[in-house]
Amino acid sequence: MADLTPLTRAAPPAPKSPCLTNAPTADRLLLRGDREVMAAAGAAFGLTLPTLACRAVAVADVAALWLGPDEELLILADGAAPAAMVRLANALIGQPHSLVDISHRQTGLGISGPHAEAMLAVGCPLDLHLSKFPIGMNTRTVFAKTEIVLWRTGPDAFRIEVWRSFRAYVLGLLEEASHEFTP
Amino acid sequence: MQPFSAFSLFREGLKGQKGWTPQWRTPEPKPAYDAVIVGGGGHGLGAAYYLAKEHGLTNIALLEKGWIGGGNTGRNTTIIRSNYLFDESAALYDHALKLWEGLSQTLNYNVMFSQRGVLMLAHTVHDVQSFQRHIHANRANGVDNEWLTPQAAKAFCPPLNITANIRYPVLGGALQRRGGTARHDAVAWGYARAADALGVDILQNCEVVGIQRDINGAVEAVETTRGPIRTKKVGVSAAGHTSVVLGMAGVRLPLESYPLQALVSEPIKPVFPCVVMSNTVHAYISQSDKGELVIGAGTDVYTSYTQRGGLHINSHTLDAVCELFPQFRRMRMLRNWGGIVDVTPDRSPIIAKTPVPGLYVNCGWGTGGFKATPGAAHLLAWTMAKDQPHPINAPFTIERFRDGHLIDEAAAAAVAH
Amino acid sequence: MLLIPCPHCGDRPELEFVYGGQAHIARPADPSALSDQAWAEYLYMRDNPKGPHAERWRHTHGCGHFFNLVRDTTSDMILASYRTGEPRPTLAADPKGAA
Amino acid sequence: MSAPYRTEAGGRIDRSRTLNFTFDGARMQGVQGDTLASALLANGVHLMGRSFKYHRPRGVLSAGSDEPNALVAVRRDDARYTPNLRATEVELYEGLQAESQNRWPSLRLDVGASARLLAPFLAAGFYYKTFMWPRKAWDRFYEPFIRAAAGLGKAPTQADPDRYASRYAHCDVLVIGSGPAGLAAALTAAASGARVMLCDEQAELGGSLLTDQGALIDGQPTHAWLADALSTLAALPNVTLLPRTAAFGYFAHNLIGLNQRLTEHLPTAQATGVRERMWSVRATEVAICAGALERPLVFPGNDRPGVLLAGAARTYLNRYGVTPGRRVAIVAGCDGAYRTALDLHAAGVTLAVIADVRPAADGPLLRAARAAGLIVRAGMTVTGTGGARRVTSVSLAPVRADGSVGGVSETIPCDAVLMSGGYTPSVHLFSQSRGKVVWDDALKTYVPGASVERERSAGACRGSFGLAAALADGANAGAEAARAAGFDVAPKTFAAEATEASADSVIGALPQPASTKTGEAFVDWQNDVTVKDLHLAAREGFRSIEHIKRYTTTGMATDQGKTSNLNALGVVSHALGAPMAEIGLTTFRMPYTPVTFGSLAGVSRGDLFEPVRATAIHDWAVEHGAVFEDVGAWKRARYFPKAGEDMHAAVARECLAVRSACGIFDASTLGKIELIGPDAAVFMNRMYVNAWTKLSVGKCRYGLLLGEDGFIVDDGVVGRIAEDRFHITTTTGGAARVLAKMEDYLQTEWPELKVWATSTTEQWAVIALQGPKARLILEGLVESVDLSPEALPHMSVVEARICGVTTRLFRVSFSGELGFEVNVPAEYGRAVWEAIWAAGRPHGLLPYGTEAMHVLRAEKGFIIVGQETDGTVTPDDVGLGWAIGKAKPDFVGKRSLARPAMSAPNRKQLVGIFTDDPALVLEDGVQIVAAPGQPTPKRLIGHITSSYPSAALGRSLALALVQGGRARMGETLYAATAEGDVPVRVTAPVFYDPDGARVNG
Repeated sequence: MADLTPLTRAAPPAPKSPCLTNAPTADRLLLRGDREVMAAAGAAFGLTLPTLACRAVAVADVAALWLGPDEELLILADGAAPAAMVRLANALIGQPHSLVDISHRQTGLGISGPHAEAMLAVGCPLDLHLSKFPIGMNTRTVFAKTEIVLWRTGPDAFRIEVWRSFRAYVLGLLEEASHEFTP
Repeated sequence: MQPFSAFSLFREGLKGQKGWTPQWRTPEPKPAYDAVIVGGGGHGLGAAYYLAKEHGLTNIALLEKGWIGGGNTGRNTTIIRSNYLFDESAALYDHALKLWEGLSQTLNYNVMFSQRGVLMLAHTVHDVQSFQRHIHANRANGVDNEWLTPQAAKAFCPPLNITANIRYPVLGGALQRRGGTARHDAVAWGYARAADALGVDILQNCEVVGIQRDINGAVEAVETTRGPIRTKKVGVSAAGHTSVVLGMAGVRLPLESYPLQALVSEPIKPVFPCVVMSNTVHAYISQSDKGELVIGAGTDVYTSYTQRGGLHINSHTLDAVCELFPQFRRMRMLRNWGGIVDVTPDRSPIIAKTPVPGLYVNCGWGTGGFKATPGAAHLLAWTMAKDQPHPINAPFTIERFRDGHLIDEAAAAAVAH
Repeated sequence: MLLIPCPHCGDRPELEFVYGGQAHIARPADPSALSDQAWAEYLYMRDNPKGPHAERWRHTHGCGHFFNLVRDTTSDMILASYRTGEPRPTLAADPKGAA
Repeated sequence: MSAPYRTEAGGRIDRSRTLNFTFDGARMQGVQGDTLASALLANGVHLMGRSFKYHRPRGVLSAGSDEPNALVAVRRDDARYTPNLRATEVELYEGLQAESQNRWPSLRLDVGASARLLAPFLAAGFYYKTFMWPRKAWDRFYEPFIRAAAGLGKAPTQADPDRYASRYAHCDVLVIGSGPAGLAAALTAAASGARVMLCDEQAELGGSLLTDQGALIDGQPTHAWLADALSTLAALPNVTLLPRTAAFGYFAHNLIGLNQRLTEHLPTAQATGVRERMWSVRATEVAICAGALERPLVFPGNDRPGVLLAGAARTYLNRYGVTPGRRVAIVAGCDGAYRTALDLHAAGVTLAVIADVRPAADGPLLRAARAAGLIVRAGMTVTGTGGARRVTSVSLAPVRADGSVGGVSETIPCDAVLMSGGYTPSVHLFSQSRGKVVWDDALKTYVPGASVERERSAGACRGSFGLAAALADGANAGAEAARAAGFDVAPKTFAAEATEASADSVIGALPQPASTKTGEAFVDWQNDVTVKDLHLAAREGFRSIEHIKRYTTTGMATDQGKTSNLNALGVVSHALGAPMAEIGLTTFRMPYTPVTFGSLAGVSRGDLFEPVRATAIHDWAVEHGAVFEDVGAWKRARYFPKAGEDMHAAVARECLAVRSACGIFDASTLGKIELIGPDAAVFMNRMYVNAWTKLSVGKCRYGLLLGEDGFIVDDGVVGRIAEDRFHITTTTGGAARVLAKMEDYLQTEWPELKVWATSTTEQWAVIALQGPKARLILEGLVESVDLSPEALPHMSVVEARICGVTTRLFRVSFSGELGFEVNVPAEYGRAVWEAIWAAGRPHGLLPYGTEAMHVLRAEKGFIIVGQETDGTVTPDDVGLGWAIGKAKPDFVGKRSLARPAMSAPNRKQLVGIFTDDPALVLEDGVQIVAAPGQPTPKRLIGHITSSYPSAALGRSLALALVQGGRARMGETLYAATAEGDVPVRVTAPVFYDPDGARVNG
């Protein structure tokens, strides 16, 4: 009989550049549904899910990111997804919706420091000036030849969510970009 | 027609080049013609030429809204090949290739057809399988196409990077030695000069603005910016603008027009002996007689008549070129331009009668029209003269979209699994 | 690279979008009732106009939603942006609009 | 030894920093701040290049990016060799090695110059008229000869090791050009708080202010004002200054491409960073302040080294402290030439003559010249120049009132001829923005007309010549741009005191006596296009300026006609007898100046060329020696060779392991979609050909997806997880396409359906276990689930736990053997894989790759989309008609299946193929014919889609699509191989275990 003790999640090695970090291991849920669904789901977590386009709301251990008019990404603590799914399912009884555990679909990267904007501008075609992409703004966008979710968490800090097989590419580009800023 | 030859050039050289006469006339439109060709690119000029040369029609007008050869004829990367997969396509493009092989002599105009070989690179197992299918089909159809190992490909094209440490290493290539390039302007001018000599009126700055039909629905005249012209046969060969022209006769076509870009580098001494195409990484490159690297870029994703594409399209083309030829990274883009390509759902052309009697169309060549120039012109002329298609273009109807007889070269090459 | 106004997200670079061809071509409710010709019209025939063109785009790498643009294909200038399901707006520069 | 033509003082150079460089191996010295051209001129070297066609000796003509002649290669090492650089743009650095081009054996003695003797026969377009006989000689003789003569520099021979970068940027106002107009625009816009970017192609910002002396702005000398303005701008946080940055392209919706040179000016040891950076700038508003280009004059011998533009000479003098000669002749076609005359005079250079080609020139600058004691002769023309590799004289003759040239030419000795026909507004970027240029009769030039994009031109590039006009125009443009971008702007004014020039100028060829040969009056220097060539084109009936350009190649050299376009237009206008406004301009195409391929490609190289997608189990496969193949962006393990094994041996071993024991396969790349909602089954019914309503929870079905055209686009197993939840799998390459297609239908056709599709491709690692021992291996690892055939029959799915983690466990088979697919969250993938691997090894478990997977499925006749199908194949063609839900009124693609061609009797159908020779493995794609020995073109009735040696069968097998194939069972057909037609037998496309017993374990 094989060892059945629960396995731990594999984590990628830390990035080389000091501007880059692995986000803490997290669980993620993708919720699709109409406005009522979002309202009820928010209530279940004691927060108001963002209805404004491209905005994120974060409380203690839950962040809700607006991805589309009927799509929210919930980022939770590692291991919190199963209980959250139950809680949401109970809160959304009778309301058509879709709730999918995508904890392992993507990984988080932190990018911070005075060159964060410029490093992202290597592959991200959005205007990341603080006046145009304020703290709390998030959106799906492109990063060179792949897709990311970009979320500004501070004046000089962003979080990237990227599908796991594209992580190496995003990281590679950011590290390449960091050569422009380190003499 | 004033003959072109080494002797005439020498004689004129002694006379200060003063004895040359116009290569074609600049006539005024006549009120009526036996046939009218709309579109003064290579396809249209060639059709006018073949109508006059092979079908005895001499009272022909060719209408061009701008200047002849100014559309896709003068805006492409001049790749010529015929190693297509399906029997219908191979027959069509090889018909053109055979005409290319004698075109300079036929027209007494050096179109600089250079059979330098077209090498198509395989980068994936799927590519290899697909190319082998092409090679086998081509051989059985009598079209040359051969498999090269990476080493043989490198021997044929020395600048090629066949190392394993690139994102999509070269696994081999399919070579059509009869393929090559030609001088695009010369094709238009050569056909124009030869057609003019046979009596064809080439009317530039003459845009078609309407097509008139008689009570039976048949074509009876075209309206142009230089006045009405009566005719019972109209052949439209207007590339990206075909939908617009055919729309004047109420004919809808399965076409969409997209911007396609190309670019050249600054000229350098000979370094690139052939044509290389890579559909997987999207690189298309050759070197012109002038020394410029000629590079085909991709189409933009949206329909447009602007003859302009996006900057990112160029970036994506050149990153591919630089992967395959990393020593060209320091070369510089000298000139970029855009054309408008008309694309059908199955990426194969239409050379056919239309539902309107007397109205014929040659369109839908997408990014591949230049290579077909003499063949398409020859077949359009045939179809117009005989009011029925030649066996080679018989499958390339509009009705194939209704009946499902598609000739889908693009899908056949698509990647999946 | 165009700058495309997404009805949900505002002006965004073309790289985030996927083009979806001519707009307002609804899939027939009962395809089996159509003649081959009518079905081919739906599948393949396109206006391909030189001028204002109502067309579908999807903000694939953004909010994920389809919407429509009216764009002048002679200049690539965008004349209107509106949500899927809404009619083509009436515009002075676009004689084919709602009217 | 100091350079002989360097002035005593002045210029924006640092005379204290001597720089050593070589040109064609000759050692010379320049100073910091020099360009290669200014350093060569300082050393008395005018001969810098050879022309393209006739290999004529050429000197530098200009001082900027418009230079057609002085093209050089710069070598740092073999891999850092850059051809075709303009000496006028190459900034000097210590140790710079430059070479001239297009000459052999040397620049002074060029054998290719013998082409000049043939010049009478090599007129424009000569190659269209000859080299046609014999036919074969073109490829073999003529063309190689022409090619060897053409081209300019040599391509680098080694991979470029330098880094390139790219960056997106955004601003409220982009100012292009940093001359007086650009600076005024930037200062005005920046003061409003707008985000301003200011770029200029030159090493120093300042444009014409770097050359201008003597004028005052706001009471300050220009140089002082410039320094103040730049320090003001540099101190503002909302301003980005970009010198050495060329705006090369204006794209739709105000996207402007900038190319920034970062290390080209540095000595090699310091040139280690990013070499060039391409900026894609999205500007809300643009102010184009691109200035104007000086026009040469067109007269015989105007290409002799030592003949250069007067304004360029002034730049060399005032900016670089270099004089072009010691005894200088000036040929003026505009007032600007007098500025050069006055400055040279002040620098102590002898002015042999000032010949003004205008009949009645006057104005403050002329008067100043006369006042300085300079001899001005008006109403003259130049009939020729003397000298070989350097001009030694200029010949002048008077022009009569009727325009004819009279009298005897007078030859005046000189060592430089400085000419200026006037200035042509640089409308390139405006034109690229799709604005139409309009002819201005007063200015005799094209200027920007109405805007299309959100831009405005200011200063000389729209014909506002003169310092005061440029400053005022620039300030207006900056204010207007900032206002349009939504900022409050305080108007700014700049007071300028400068001697103004009139707009009077000269275009086209100077008048000549009838006897003068125009074959040496050059219009396009680099491409050797003369007045005579343009006349020939007109004589041969070319009317459109585009035709004339293409026939003569005027304007098509590496300067893209910057110096030649308007003169060519003038000559053509004269030849055709039509006003210039009617002839029109050729299109201005991007780039404004050449852009390095590497810069356009940016960081996209090697592993960053495109993402390399790897599964959670990838590293294990690497560690176990897998050979990978690229499938889309994924790396997939193709086979796992042991020492000494080739692919066939490894695949045979892997296949036998699956058939006899068990194999483990990484199927993680398969696309996965979670479909959820009360209408999930309805949606599945509409999308897929199959019927889904009756599929029970916990059961799976093979799903087939068509395009609306009726052809197969994707397939995969679909499991019903709950009434309202499906787990869909797709092909690896089709994952994104299928999801996009679903979204399209959901959002635009059936928005009323309550169902959502979410990609879970990367959520799950998928471990396939296939083989008779699969259950035995899994049983010990899976908790609380009965894996027995009764509890978990073939084509079912159950949620369970494996190794303590959640799994969706599928009982499916793509090999024909008993099979399971273990889906676990990806970050557990490798651990679970290793646990199964450890549990399975005692049972003979082996890893297998995609190649064995292909063989196994081919033995069972299972299709692979993209191999058996090619976008032209229907379900019935590949024997999958059974999958279609017959009772369904509609599904995507159904209507198309009813079209006549889809049921034609000669459609190709999937069959099995056995070669008569069991050892013969046909190549993929071999064509099938019914009768052997046909001549080409043969009648082809099908082709091999898959072909393998089968270890299980002990012989080769193949799948094929053959016309009417299902009615041909047992027939002998022929495979048209390269070696000849090989007999083959048509068989059913299931080769192994036709009854399907093994799948039940």
